[in-house]
Amino acid sequence: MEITVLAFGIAKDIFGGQLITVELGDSTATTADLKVSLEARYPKLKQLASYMVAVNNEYAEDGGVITELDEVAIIPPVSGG
Amino acid sequence: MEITVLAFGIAKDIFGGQLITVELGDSTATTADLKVSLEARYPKLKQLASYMVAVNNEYAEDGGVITELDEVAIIPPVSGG
Amino acid sequence: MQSQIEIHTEPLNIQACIAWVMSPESGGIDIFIGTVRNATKGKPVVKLEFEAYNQMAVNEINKILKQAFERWPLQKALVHHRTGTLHVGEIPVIIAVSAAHRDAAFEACRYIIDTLKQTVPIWKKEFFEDGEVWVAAHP
Amino acid sequence: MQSQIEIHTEPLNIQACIAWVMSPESGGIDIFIGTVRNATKGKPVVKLEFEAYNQMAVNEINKILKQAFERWPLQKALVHHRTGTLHVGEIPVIIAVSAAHRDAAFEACRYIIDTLKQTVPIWKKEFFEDGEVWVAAHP
Repeated sequence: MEITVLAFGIAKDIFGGQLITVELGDSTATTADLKVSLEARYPKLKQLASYMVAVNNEYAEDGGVITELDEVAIIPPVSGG
Repeated sequence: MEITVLAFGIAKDIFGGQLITVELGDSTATTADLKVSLEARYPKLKQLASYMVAVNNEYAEDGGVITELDEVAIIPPVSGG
Repeated sequence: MQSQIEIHTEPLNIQACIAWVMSPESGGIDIFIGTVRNATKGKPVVKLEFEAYNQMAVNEINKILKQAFERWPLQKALVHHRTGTLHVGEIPVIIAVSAAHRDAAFEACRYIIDTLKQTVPIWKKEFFEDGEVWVAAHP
Repeated sequence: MQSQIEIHTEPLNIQACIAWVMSPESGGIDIFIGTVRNATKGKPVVKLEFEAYNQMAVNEINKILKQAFERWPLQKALVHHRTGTLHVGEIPVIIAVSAAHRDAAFEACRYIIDTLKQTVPIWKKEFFEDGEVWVAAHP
């Protein structure tokens, strides 16, 4: 399945855009699978202090399942305020 | 000597005015002497939670000397803000 | 020490207070605004009257600000206090503190209002429907 | 829970924020105003750019306000955050909290800004004369 991933902050710079698509092998991928795939394609992601995956506007656990219908975003360390 | 005493808050109500004069026997009276004199004349003063004497816009110790030239004020418990 | 202390009989100007403490060296401003509450311990309040020993009040506030500048790295600090009759919703006091970092601004602002209520010669009389009382006068 | 959360591309309105949190049940309001500082660790700052994941940011701020209302007896709480380009002296964030008693207002206001900086998906890029950096991205 193909997942569309939103990127913000430095993740947007690393991906070279606000939106990228990631091909994940089967229909039961997790956020951990997504991270492995992204880090292989964008090694700079691993150099961040940390980053989170958000699914449908909520921070997701590493084991959380992703479907093609979910809004998936990469959340690098925040710095608002 | 005669001391003019400024009163604020509930002390003003107890004295019946913003300014009263107090006759203290000699020229080396202290704030403690003033308190004794005022409490004799206005027994309600003793019912306050506490009160302070200010001399020339500073809180005064009980042993502090007062002269006729000083600006003396009675400071009941404050409640600003 | 950049500070401003004023005691007014007219309504306080929030916007002017905030504008005064802002500075390019500051990353944050903490502001405390006191407002007249409609009740004290469940009893409806009609109005308040504030009285100040003006010159001494300014002196004592100045001491508090000096202590705050000694304890925290502040940019600017301001205290405006109102006297006279105030109704529900009106503003007796504004305290504003700017600093490079927000921790200092928060801590200093709270220190200033807490200490002001303990040491500054300003008095408040609460008017209820059935009487009036000088706050804090009796145990 | 009476709360207001807004994310704006236009300058924030301090006066409107304060007016919104005032209430006759409140004895005090604490307000935190973030301002763009002219330097970071001694290095002159030219401008900042703020970017937000808007919908999620509002959700996360709402969670923080819920926690604050659970922990403290508050009347109203407001968070306005700005995005886009901000120059020195401009205001990225306003947090305002009203409560019957000032302790609750101070503590909740500080909790809200501290937690916002940890959990809310908003990012800040600092522009110096010789380069730019996403804040907090690297160790």
